[in-house]
This record gives sequence, C-alpha cells and structure tokens, in this order.
Amino acid sequence: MSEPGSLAWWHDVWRCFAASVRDQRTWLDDLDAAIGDGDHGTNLNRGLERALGALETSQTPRAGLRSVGMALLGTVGGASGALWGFGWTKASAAAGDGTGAPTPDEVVATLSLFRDAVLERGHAELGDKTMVDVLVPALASLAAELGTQRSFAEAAATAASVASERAESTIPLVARKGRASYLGERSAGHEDPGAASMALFFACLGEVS
Amino acid sequence: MSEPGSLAWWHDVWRCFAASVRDQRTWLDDLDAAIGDGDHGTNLNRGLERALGALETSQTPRAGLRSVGMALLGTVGGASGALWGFGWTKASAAAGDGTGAPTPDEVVATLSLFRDAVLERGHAELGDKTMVDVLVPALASLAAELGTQRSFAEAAATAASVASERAESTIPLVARKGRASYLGERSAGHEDPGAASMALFFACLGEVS
Amino acid sequence: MKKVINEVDHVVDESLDGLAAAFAPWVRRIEGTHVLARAVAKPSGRVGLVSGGGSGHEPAHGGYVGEGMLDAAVAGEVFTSPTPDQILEGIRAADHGAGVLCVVKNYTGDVMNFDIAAELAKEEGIEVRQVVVNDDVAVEDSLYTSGRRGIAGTVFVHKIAGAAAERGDDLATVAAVAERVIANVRSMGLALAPCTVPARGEPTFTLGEDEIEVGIGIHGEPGVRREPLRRADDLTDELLDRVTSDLGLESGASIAVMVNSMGATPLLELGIVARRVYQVAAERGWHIRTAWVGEYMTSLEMAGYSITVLRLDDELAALLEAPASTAAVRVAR
Amino acid sequence: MKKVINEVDHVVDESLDGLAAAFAPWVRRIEGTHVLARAVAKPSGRVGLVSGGGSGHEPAHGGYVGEGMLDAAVAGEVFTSPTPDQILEGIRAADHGAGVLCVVKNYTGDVMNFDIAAELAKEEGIEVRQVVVNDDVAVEDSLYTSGRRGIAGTVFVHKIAGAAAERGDDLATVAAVAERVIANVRSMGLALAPCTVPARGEPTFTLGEDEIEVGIGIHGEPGVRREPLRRADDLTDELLDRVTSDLGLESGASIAVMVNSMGATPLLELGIVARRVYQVAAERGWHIRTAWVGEYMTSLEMAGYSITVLRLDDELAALLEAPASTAAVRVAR
Ligand SMILES: Nc1ncnc2c1ncn2[C@@H]1O[C@H](COP(=O)(O)OP(=O)(O)O)[C@@H](O)[C@H]1O
Ligand SMILES: Nc1ncnc2c1ncn2[C@@H]1O[C@H](COP(=O)(O)OP(=O)(O)O)[C@@H](O)[C@H]1O
Ligand SMILES: [Mg+2]
Ligand SMILES: [Mg+2]
Ligand SMILES: [Mg+2]
Ligand SMILES: [Mg+2]
Repeated sequence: MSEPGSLAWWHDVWRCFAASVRDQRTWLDDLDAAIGDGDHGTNLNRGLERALGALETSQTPRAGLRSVGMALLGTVGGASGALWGFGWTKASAAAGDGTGAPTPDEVVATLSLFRDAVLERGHAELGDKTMVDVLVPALASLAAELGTQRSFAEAAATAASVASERAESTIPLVARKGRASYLGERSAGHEDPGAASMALFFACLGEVS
Repeated sequence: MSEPGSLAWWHDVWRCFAASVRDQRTWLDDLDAAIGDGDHGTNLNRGLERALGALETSQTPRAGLRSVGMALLGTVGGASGALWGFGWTKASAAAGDGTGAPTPDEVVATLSLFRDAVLERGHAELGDKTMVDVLVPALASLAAELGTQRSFAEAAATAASVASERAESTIPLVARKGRASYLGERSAGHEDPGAASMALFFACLGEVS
Repeated sequence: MKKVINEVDHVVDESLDGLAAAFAPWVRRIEGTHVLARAVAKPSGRVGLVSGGGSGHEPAHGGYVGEGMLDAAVAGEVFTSPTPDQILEGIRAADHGAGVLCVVKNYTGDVMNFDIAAELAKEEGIEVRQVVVNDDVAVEDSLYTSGRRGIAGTVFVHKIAGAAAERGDDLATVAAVAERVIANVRSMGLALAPCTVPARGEPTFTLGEDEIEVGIGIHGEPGVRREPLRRADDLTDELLDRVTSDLGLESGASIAVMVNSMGATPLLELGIVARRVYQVAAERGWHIRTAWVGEYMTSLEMAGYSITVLRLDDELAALLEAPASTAAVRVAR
Repeated sequence: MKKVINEVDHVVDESLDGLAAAFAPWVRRIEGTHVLARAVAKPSGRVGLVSGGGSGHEPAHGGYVGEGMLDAAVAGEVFTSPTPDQILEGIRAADHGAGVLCVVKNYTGDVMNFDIAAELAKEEGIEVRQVVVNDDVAVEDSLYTSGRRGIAGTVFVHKIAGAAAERGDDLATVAAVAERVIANVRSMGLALAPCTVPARGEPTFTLGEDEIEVGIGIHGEPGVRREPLRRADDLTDELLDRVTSDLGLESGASIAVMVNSMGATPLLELGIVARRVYQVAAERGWHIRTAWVGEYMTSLEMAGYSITVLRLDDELAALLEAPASTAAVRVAR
C-alpha cells in the first residue's frame, strides 16, 4: 500500500474511483433518470478517463490534482462537472508539492478544500439531497477518527461506511437543489445520484489505504 | 321491392352501400393500410353520408345521381373520390329524368357510363389491381345475364357474386395503378381495397333488387 | 393513439384555423374552405401558383404560401388528396389574370382531383397548367404503372417556380422552369417508425426494434424494402447514391440539397446526415450551393428522413436564392 | 433505441459539423470546440450575446446565431451543460470590445458552468454579465430551492436582447432589456411521450397509452404530475391559464405567444393548440401581436408541447419585430 497523500496513493484513489464509476455507470444513470436527466454516470465516466490520463503525466500531488480538476471541468459538464471540476482545482492547493513527506492531515486538508469549494459553488445545505449529504459527514468522520489516533486505513474505512449510509439516507428526502428539485415531492423515494457517486469515491479512499 | 332504375330503387342501392361501407369501414381501411395509406373506408364513408343527403332531396334519378357524384367529388378526396365522384356525375346522364318508366337497360347504361368515366380518368386496365378489376367483369355479367332474359334480381345476384370473386382474385396481383403500385412486388398477397368496396356496391345491387 | 387533438374529424379544420391565425403575416384562410391564400395578393398580371395535397405534411403546403412561392395551398384530409371544388377555390384565389400553374405531386388521387379542378377552372375562363412532381427514386418508373411519387423535391419546385412567377414570367415560362426543376430533382426516404393517421387511430405499419423501411413515401405507407437499422452514414450513403445515380450527377455539378425530417427525427440527427452529405459531395466533386436541413415535407410524426438533390444551373440557382417570405421559408433580399 | 446516428459518443460532434456546414450563411464552427459563432462577426463596439446549454434542444442554440440574435452558441453533450472552457471560447468569440451578455437557463449545471466561465473571462479582461432565464411556471419558485427552470421563453430573450445589442445598446442596457423579458415571460409544457438520450439508450420515462406528464422541462425529465390525456383544448386551457395567471396578465395586454413542439408533435397538432390560444386570447382581451408556432426549444424526439406568453411593451415589441437573420429565425427588414 502506498502512503496516503502521496502521488502513488492519489493514483490508486482515482484509478479505483474511475473503475467504480465505469462499473456502476448504468446504475448511476438510472438513479439520475428517476429524479434528474439520466446522465450522471455517463457524465462522470466521460471525465474520469481523461482525469486519469492527466494525473499520470503529473509530477506532484498538487499538480496532479489540479490537472484532475481541470480535466473534469473540461469534460464532465452538468452540475457534477462544475462541482467536481472546480472542487479539485481548488483542493489541489493543499496537496503536497513533492517537497515534504505526505501526511494524513494533508489528505484531510485537501478534501476540506474540495468540500469548501463544492459548498461555495453549489450553495447546497445538508438535507438538500445532493452529494453534500455524503461529502460533509464522511469527511467529518475521517477527520474525527484520525483525531483519535486511528490509522488512516481504519479511519478511511469508517468514513466509507458513513458515506454509504448517508447516500442511502438521501432516499426519503425531497430535493431542494439541482435538477431533482424540480420534481418537488416526486423526488422523494429515490437515492440521489450525486450522493451515490460521492459514496463510491469515499469507498475508494477506504479501499486503497 | 322497388323498380330497378327508379328513384326509390337508387335510394335503396345507395342506402345499402352507405351502410355496408359504414360497417366495413375499418376492414377497408385495414386493406388500404396494407398496400396503400389506410384511408379508403374512411374516405368513402365520409362521402356517402353526404351523398345520401343529396339523393334524398332530388326529384329524378338523373338529378339524384348527379348530386351523388357531386357530393362524392366534394367530400371523399383521394383516388376513389375522383373516380367515384367524377364517375357518377357522368353516369347520371343515362339515368331516368322522370318522364318514362325505369328499365333494366337504363340501369346498365348508367353503370356503363360510370365504368367508362372511371376508365377514362384512371387509365387502369384489367389486372392492374384496382376497382376496375371488379367493375368491368361484374357489369359485363349483369348485362350478359339480362340479355338471356333472366330477371333483374337474378342477374344482379349473379353480378354480385362475380364481383365478390373478382375482388378476392385481386389478392395475388401486383398493383400497377394507384398508391399500391409504389410497393411493387410487396403489393401482392393483399386484396385491393377499391376492388373490395366496389364488390360491396354490386352486393347492394343484388340485395335491393 | 396519443395526439394533441379534439375531435378526430375536426383535426384539419381546426389546425388550419390556428395556423392561419399564427401565419397571418403571410396567409389568410378563404372562409368555408381548406384553402390558405396569400394575405396580400400578388400584383395582377402575374402567374399564380397553387399546390396542395393531403394534410399531415406540414409545413407543406400552407407554410409555403407567400411572396416568392405559392399563391394558394389546398389542404385535403390527412393524407387524402383535396377535392376538386377546394382546388378550384385555390385556383380562383391564385388567378390574377395571367393564368395559374398547379404543382401536383404524382399520386393518382392528387393528379385526378387536380385534373378535374383544372377542367372546371378552364370552364370559368381561367388558364391553368399543371406540372406533376415525381422525384422519388425508390419507386420504379415505368410506363405501365403510375410512375414515381412526388415527395420532398416538390418544395424546390415551389420555391423556384414561385420566384419565376414573382419576377413576371408568363405561364408557359413558369411551367417550363418548373419542369426543369422536376427533370433535375430526385429524392428518397426511409422510416425508423411509422405514424398514426388520426382517423385510423393505429400506426400505419409496425417495425421491430431494429428494423427500418427504406423507400417510403410521405403518407405513412411502408417502403419498398424492410431491413435492419444501420449506421447513419451507411443509410445516408445509400440514399444519396440512389438519388444521385438516378440523376446521373456529374463531378463538378452545382447542387441544392434537402435533408428532410419525416417528423419525429430531430435536427440533431439531421445534422449527422448533413455532415455525411457534405463529405460525400466533397469526395465526388459536387458543389453544394444550398442545403435545406429541417422539416419541409413531413409525414405526421413519422421518424425518418429523406434526402433530395437538385442539379442547379445558373438560372435555377438564382431563382432558388431569390427573395421569399412565407411562414416556413424566408430568403432575404 | 432507434436513431439516425453513428457512434453514441460522436452524436454532438458530428451533428455540429453537419449543421455548421448547412447553416454556413449564418454560422461557423470554431475549430476544435463545440461553439457555433457568427459567420460574419458583428461590428466592434457592440455587445456580444452568448447562450448555450446541453444539446438535444435544436434549433437551440446554434439556430439562433446570426444577425439580430446570438453571437455564439455553446453546445454541451446531449442534455448536459457545456463545460466552462467551451463557454469561455464562446465568450471570446462574442467579445467585440463592448462586453458580453450570457443568457443562461436556470439549471444548476448551466448556472455553475457559466459562472466559472465568466470568472475565467473576467480574468482575461472581458466584461461579462449574465442573465438567468426561469420561465417555467410548472416548478415552484422558492428561495430554498434552485428556483424555476428556464425553457422555451429563452428564445424570446435571445431575440429581444439580440436586437438591443445589434442596435448598439451598451452592456448594462442589453442586460436590463433581457431582465425585462425574463420578468415578463412564462412557459409551461407537457409530454405525451418521452425521449431517449443516445448515451443512455432507453426512454427517460414510460407512460401508459393514455397518460401524459404535465409540467415537463426540456431534458426528458418527467413532469410534476402524471395524468390522463385530455382534449387538446382542455390541455391548452390549463397550460395557458397557469402561464397567464402567474404573469398576472391583464385584459388589454399586448403579448407574444410561442407554441413550441417538444420534437415529435407535428405542426398539424400545434395548429390546433394555436387555434385555442387565439380563442382564449380573444375572450380574455389579450392582443396577440406575434405567434411563433413550431420547434424552438425541443427535447430530442419527445412528443408534447409548451406554451410561452411574453407580455410586451412598445420597446419589447419593436425589438421582437426587429430584423434578424439566423438559421432558425428570420425577420425581414
Ligand atoms: N447545488 C448543488 N450542490 C451540490 N450538489 C449538487 C447541486 N446540484 C446538483 N448537485 C449534485 O449533482 C448531481 C447531478 O449531477 P449530473 O447528473 O451529472 O448533473 P445534471 O443535473 O446537470 O445532469 C445531483 O445528484 C446532486 O448530487
Ligand atoms: N388509376 C386508377 N384506376 C382505377 N382505380 C384506381 C386507380 N387508382 C387507384 N384506384 C383505386 O382506388 C383505391 C384507393 O382509394 P383510396 O384509398 O380512397 O384513395 P388513395 O389511394 O388516394 O388513398 C385503390 O384500392 C384502387 O382500387
Ligand atoms: Mg444528470
Ligand atoms: Mg387510400
Ligand atoms: Mg389517401
Ligand atoms: Mg445533465
């Protein structure tokens, strides 16, 4: 296993995420078809191929994550393209520039910048039935567990299970942001696709650590 | 039974024909859908209601059949509208003007003018898979049977069965006139809708005589 | 049947009312008829142009009434040729003392009903000529059949003959120009899904998930052949090949092209077809002067498209590019 | 899925090629991008207008590029908002030194991607303003949600703001005119049948033979309510009522109307809708100055239609009727 926060580790994370989205593309599209426009899996999948390529030619985590963000911004489109793309161009600022050894704190700082950017762009709050409903609590769990001196691998595994629970708990919610909000009450009873894909991302953090 | 060729008899004929077409409208449309555009029953039906009304306000067979022709011409549309409409405006010239007693010969003369007008307008020949394939032999049968001193009722019954046979024998033919001709070989295997409705007309000649 | 209609029997009548109102800058409905005539009649002494046919081909034919194109359009019931009395009304409205040219699509019903109307008009002292458009190469042309059908190429006849009439050509000349278009225009279409005539309530044919009908007309009829769906480029190559080889189109030729949706096929897909047409034209040395891509001669909500190619000479090109102002076609001065 | 396409992944790219070729009198494709810009740029010193969104709404948005309307249209994948780098290309092409107005439909994705692009453009020294169209009354408007969607009314914004930009208004004025249109335009639509996004290959929803979705957007989404199909006049009355009561439309008002097909619903049926709109307007004392009836903001091959009403004042009416020359909208001088 590579060191959390190292370039190799980020490679593993994005390779894992790209593979999950590729495998679950139809499922994500189906979730989006129920309450949105049916393209969420297709959108992310289109961008992740490109993001992987960009990451592979980068020398540092910081440069690599910035180019991941740019690649997502330029290929995904839609709401998730803006959020994931913009989010990672911002998040990269906290990632290592290759001068010091990678630390778990660096990973948390990076993910926190990502979360802040997503909140800044999307103005979504907890309970609006979006990816934020997964991102915020899963990241909080990761940070908290690390604070109790657990290993990164353990903390990431816990965060992954929080993410997966929170994704499922978007099911009864009525959407207040994004395309699903146009359905009003009809949006209840379906898992939010963006929450589902965010849970896949956290699952990868757990898996590769 | 009214006298063949009398105004009352023509009323009976057209009432019968209008009723058959109304009853068989979907069947005629279906026949037309297979090799044409699916409107033959609907077309004729639309016109026959109007034709009956026109006939009812007429004083003589000649005036009545002319107004039948005009009504068909103005309401049916399509190939059959032109042929049936134009045909009866022409045919009316041989029908009684109310001065003498109606005769079977008058009926044959009237139907002959109708046939001539249909051939003149449509340029169809026997075997082209059109209403002509019924009209020509059925009318020939009527005239021939009358020539052998059979009663009009008997002759008309024979003509009706000739008409029905000939309609069915359009099934294997490849259409060479009308919309069905565009299908080429694919038009074989289906009864021609115009032949089918013409047979309904001859059936009525038999039925009311 | 799922349609935005009230009564099945009132579809054409009600639609004409609405379209006449919306298209008021160009057309007016002649009261009590199915005729849309120009809102502002052309000057007297100019040849009039009349066309028409069954309804269900919108924007044909009322969408082509206006300056530089038709003077009157006569609508029959859905897919049913109009009756002679209606056509006669159209001819009367289009007559401004220099005679009237009727542009008829080659269907037995249309031809016969226009023939009868022309005879009636002549009895009223109106000079009438007819041209019969038969651009559909899907159907074999033979002396012993009704010949080819008239389909989307008819719109080019309206545009070009309309421009000739507008500039003041006499009836014989306008008819000759129309005949020149007819001699140089060919089309062919295919369907991915049928349409439903309101009065019938059921699709005109049924197709499997992967089947198409090649060589369809514009009345919901099945085509001359059923086959599996292929890539857009393959389909386009075949249609284009059939159309241009029938035309004997030579390298260096100047052409106008129409990529026409049958109704449900969206412009997004027509763009893919147009791209291929331009590619093939570049390979074969044909110069595309104008491409009309959109809905010009539809078949209700049928899915599919047709390709039309018109060989241009300088005069036909100039007339095609001459000003026009109708609800569906506008060419600026 | 039955579509006239080659590869699912190339649909937008190939279609843009074909449409750019066919629409060459009005647009050119900026190489390597999904941007259609004017074939002939407007004079420098005039405000530029950019719009865009997912593909699948054709003729939106490329069909509205040209004199009197947009300067550039940016196309995303089917029903997916375009990316900021593409939008930035559009803004660059539209900039002629007087700033650029982006006309954005209110969808989270569109708004965020246009926002990011505007920030990038500002970094390059281009003055950029945005207006967000939210005309869909089907969706409840609330501070706590993303608000209403932008649908067909957007085309009236293009036309009117485009005319203001063309006559030389400065950026603030053009933006204010656009906001006035947005404040006075409302729309609502319904679907009789869904559409199929090529990349997905399956219909976006399924409906029973007698069911419709009321209150649909333009991305194949289900509407806010499912209900039985009714007569065209009933459906039209309801849409019109929702739209005009939200607008608070007063007797004596001057309006522009759009009856927009979602794709598969043919002009024949739109005519029936238009007829009813004119009837109701006459009863309620609304004066319809202009009615646009046809395909303006589609949802691939979805069956259904939307109704848009724009309350006009003298200036908006004059700008709506000002000359325009684009592939899809042409108003003569
Ligand atoms: N304002 C927002 N803030 C955070 N997440 C959002 C917001 N709007 C939408 N999303 C997320 O984006 C997901 C949809 O992404 P996607 O389908 O790719 O984009 P689009 O809605 O443009 O088609 C939603 O499921 C939701 O989780
Ligand atoms: N040239 C012709 N001569 C005689 N009958 C014809 C001719 N063309 C068509 N018909 C008849 O008309 C029938 C079709 O009538 P109809 O469906 O009402 O008209 P359309 O073909 O215009 O839809 C055909 O079945 C055929 O019998
Ligand atoms: Mg989506
Ligand atoms: Mg028929
Ligand atoms: Mg017919
Ligand atoms: Mg989307």
